[in-house]
Amino acid sequence: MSARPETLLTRLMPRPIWVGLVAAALLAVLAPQANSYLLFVANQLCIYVILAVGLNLLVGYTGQLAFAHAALFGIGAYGTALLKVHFGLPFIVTLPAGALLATVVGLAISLPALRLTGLYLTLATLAFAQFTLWVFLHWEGVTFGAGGFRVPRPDWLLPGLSPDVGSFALALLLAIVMTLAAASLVRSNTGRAMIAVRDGEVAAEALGIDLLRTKATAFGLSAFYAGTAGGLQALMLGYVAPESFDLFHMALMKAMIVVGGMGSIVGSVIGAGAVLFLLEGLRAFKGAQEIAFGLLLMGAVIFFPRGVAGWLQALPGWAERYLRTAPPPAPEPDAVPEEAKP
Amino acid sequence: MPPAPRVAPPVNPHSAPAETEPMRRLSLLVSVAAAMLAAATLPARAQGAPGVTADSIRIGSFGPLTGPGYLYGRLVMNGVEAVFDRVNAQGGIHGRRLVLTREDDRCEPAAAIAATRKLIHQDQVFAIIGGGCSNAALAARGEIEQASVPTVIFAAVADGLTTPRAPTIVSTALTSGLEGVAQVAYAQQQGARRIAVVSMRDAWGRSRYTPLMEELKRRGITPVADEEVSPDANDATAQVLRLRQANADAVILLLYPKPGAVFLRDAAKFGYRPLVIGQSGIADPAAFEEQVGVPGATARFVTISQVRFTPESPEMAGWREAIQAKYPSDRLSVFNMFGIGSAQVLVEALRQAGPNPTREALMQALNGVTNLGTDTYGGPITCTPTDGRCNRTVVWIQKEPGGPIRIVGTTAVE
Amino acid sequence: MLSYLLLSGISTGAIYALVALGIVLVYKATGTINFAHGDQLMIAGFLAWTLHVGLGLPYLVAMAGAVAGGFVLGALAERIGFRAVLRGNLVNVVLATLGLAFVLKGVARLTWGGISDYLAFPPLVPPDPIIIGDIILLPQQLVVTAGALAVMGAFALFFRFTTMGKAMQATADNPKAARLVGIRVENIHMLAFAVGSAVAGAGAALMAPVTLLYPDIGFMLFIKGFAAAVLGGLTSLPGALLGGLAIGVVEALAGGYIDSSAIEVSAFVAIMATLILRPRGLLGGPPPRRA
Amino acid sequence: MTARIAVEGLGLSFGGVAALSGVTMAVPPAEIRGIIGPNGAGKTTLLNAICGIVPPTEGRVLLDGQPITGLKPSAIAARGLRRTFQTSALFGGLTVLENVVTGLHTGLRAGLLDGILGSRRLRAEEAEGIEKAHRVLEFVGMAGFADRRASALSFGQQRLVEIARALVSEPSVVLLDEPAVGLSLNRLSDIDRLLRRIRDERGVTLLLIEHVIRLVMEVSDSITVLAAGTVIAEGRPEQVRQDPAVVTAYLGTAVHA
Repeated sequence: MSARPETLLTRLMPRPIWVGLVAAALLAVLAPQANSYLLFVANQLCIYVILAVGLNLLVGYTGQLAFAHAALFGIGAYGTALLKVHFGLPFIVTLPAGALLATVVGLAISLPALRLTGLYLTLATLAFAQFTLWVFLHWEGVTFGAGGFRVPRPDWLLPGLSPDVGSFALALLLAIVMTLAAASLVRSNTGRAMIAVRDGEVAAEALGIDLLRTKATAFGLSAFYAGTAGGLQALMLGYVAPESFDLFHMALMKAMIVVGGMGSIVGSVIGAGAVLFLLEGLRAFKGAQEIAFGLLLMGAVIFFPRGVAGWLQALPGWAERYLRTAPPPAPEPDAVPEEAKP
Repeated sequence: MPPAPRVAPPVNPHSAPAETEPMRRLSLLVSVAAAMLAAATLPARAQGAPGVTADSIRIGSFGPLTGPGYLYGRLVMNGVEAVFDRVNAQGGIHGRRLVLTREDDRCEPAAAIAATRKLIHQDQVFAIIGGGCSNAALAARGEIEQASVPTVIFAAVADGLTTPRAPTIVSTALTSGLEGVAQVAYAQQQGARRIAVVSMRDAWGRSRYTPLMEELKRRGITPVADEEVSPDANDATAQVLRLRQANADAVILLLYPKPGAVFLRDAAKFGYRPLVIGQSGIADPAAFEEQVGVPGATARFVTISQVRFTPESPEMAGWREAIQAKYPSDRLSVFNMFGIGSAQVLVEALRQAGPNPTREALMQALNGVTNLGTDTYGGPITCTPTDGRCNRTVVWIQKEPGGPIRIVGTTAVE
Repeated sequence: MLSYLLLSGISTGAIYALVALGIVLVYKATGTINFAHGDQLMIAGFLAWTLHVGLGLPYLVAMAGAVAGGFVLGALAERIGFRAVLRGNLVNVVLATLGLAFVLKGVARLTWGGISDYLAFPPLVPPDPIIIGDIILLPQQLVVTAGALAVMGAFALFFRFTTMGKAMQATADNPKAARLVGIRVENIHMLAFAVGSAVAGAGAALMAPVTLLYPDIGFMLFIKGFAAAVLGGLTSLPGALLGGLAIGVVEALAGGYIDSSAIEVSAFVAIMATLILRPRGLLGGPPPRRA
Repeated sequence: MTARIAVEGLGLSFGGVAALSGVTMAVPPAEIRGIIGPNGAGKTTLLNAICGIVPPTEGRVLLDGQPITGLKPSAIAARGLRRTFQTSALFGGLTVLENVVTGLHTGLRAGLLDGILGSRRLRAEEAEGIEKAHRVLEFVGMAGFADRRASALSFGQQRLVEIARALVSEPSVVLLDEPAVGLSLNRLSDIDRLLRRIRDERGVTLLLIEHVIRLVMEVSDSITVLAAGTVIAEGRPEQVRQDPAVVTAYLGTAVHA
């Protein structure tokens, strides 16, 4: 893909960041005025965006086919809600604490994960996810077991802000900040290291990229995103139960990044929206959601292996580049063959 | 745990539509998103009660249509739909057709909240009949209370749905606490001295286990064994061995049919035959006998039915045909029968709410349902303003190996 | 007590092994894991039920139907679904199969889900327990164990002695080289998915009397089967058998000696521990040379 | 003169089978050392052992007199040793420029937080990296390809980018595993010239594995011959060419084939 010349169209075409911010601003203004169902969906969207962006960092950018994201989402939700319920701490404390707890667990699972590749990693993280669910169900003194538990939702400082609007505002803010942070990160040396690990572990290592550190960073970051999303979910629902963190949700999150585009931040955002739209749109579809969801997943992988982001790449200004190059110096008349085939 | 106090939302369901802004310079994507949101915020026709038009009444239903719990959602709703069809065929309620809007909650709290909000605020239903899974329905309870929508719970059994009393929620399902009381009473009545509990630790199992343990404690009984079997288990040897060692003479079984069948099969394998007391999750002893598959293994198995017939009973012929006609690949099941019973209660209340129904009138009618007979439930249905547990009749059923299903007794729990 | 537990562990393990064998077979030929394997098994099981219970055909006919149905289902899945992604990265393949798993579950729920909660399947053999001294066995469990052994034996012979088997092995080892020596890689892949799914069909007909049939049986069996396959090293048929039995026995022992609530989790803890100690499973080779 | 890179008694066995044994060699700074030997002689294994991808089971490797054996590959790379691979190992998801900038990884100080915030330090480093990458791309003759996706290049072009990526961090030693694969024979003089320029203009010590014997003979300052995991000869190209042991082990069968 060669650099395109700057045209009028290129300059007028809104960049992803502007489209995203305008959409977010519209959401911020319209959602609280809409009915409480749409507000809820908008809130869920923000949470899904955080989840999808975080998962894409690990799966799309670093190439680690882990299946523990739903469990980490749950750890964030449980951590946030339980600190609130057991110790009465305010959300301003428990939300970051829940996210950190998820991060620590994420880092912990990255250590054995370093030795595991491909499907072995998949199984190990799958086992971890099932183990986590088991703990949610059985550690009843702490987690209240299968029945779940209610979390009092905070009154927000600003007057007139209901818990619904307040948690939506916070989720939206965090979704914006965390998406921008991820978009910035993948363009940095850390992001390149992650991509290098995905595209060739051995070569990456030979260039001085520390595999353990890079993978641990990806696991930890991804877990932090999942944990934050979990805390927001608890805040939004006012209710935490194990059903929300099972393998169906893992599949849901995978579907978001596949539909949106692996290794694409814009794709993560769009994928989260698309999957939520599908779930809500087909809610009343007499039991065919599963089929539609499965077909979407298969179809996306088969027909659009690069997801929606694959199409967007073609829009001027939307190609996801990690480095914006300075205009290259005039090429020398070829010193060495440009084309040579054996 | 009591529900958290809530701050009333500033959102007015009849608020004006978002002002249409000039969108000339916004990109296509943004305008599409805005249009969607704006369209969605249009208020419903603000005439009369929500969901009621000149010729129809919209009733909402939430429950699992997909996922492992679909039995408690889709199949129950099919029963509801069958009743609605019959009512509509007979001219509807005061000339209005009943329309059922289904929303899937996949047995998940978050999805259930979204589903009820959608029903209430988006679909603008008049009343709700639904609730398949305990945790999902518990999560939805807050939304229903907040919006004061008359609601009949048709399958979820958690006590927390009706206790403490939510003003607009009644349940025609036999709540788990009632079944627990009945199970313990039955065991004692049969002279059991050493009672053991075998349960699943999922939300369904938990919603039964907790009140059961409380009831045992209240009666001063300590179970001699307390074992778990997972919903997908294919083996229960360890549990059976432990129960045998504890010499339990009665086992209260809080399991779905599959793990229940595995348990009884493995018990039979060791020739261990205590009195086994099931609950309404295993409501068809004939099917259960086949599922166990070992002759004689169910000889001392007795279970609770919420309904007084089996799907094969001659009394059910009409509904059997109705279900088969509407859903050709289905057979009438007890889950359909739950839906039939609860829909009949709702229909009666709607009738009593009069030709110009309001939610208040419907709620009053529901709370005033007294000794209402249905085609399926074990006993008459009675709701009161203080107690939303309208179905209190436990029907004990048993099937002698090779013989017919017998109703061995009914217990009306106070 | 120990003998009872071991025996029950082995008979549950045989179920897992039967699932694992199909997973390993597909892996050996395609290098991927079919997340829809359990759901293909479930569909084939319902098919067998329809033939045997619904239409009253003899058991063996139903079993043949399940095998044939599984074969067709696997072949179609490969041709329509997976072929396009098999050359791509692993993540996409896994997700395509996961998508199929949801489709099959949904279809089963709509087709058979309204009949009853759990469909019973009449056993092939008389249901009375066999008691030999201290040993108590349910005959159908013996049938499942024998079935697992037979399937494994058949595949061992298949891979060792038939051209097709060798071609499959070669394809998995090095698809490019296989193509160069004239092996039609696509056909091999299709065959592998078809045969893997047919094995699932046979397994379904064998185990249905023990496990009962319901739309969600597939994923549980798949997870255990996947675990068994990985524990066994993913490419080894005896490894799959051993892995399945190991998981079954671990579960039974955890249930007997720790607590019945530990059964479900013991398998997962065992998997995590095993993979930490032996990243390539019990019978898997040494870690791949990374250059 | 101390050796830039020295290998002492290096041995490596896989499950009891010795792939390398007692390999000893010392390469002075700014020398091109050719490593040849028949297939299976252990050439690539030797490179893997030196750069730490497969840790040797015996012996040690010294870089500027410092032992590096047992360090992680990334730590060894950080000390100024780079390698290229037999089959192209570019990161397919990145552009050519990005690939080359990735070669600078060890020298960068920007951390996670810099990345998230897009800090000034990060931007400064990146700008400098882009500059360096352009220069080195120009050096290998790939300046016009900076914005191409790496996976879209021909095989020969990929090898050149890989060399650029190895050079960009100004390493003292580069291990080249068959850099001429994919290049047609009549272009060999170009790669020959490039290797000499790497040595002369950048002062890099090169260890070169190459099947094209003509290239090795022409470009190498000295040659080490491996057979069955051991060194059977070492010396200047013309000495090695005439060494009877080499001729029987290798040259006699392959060079004129």
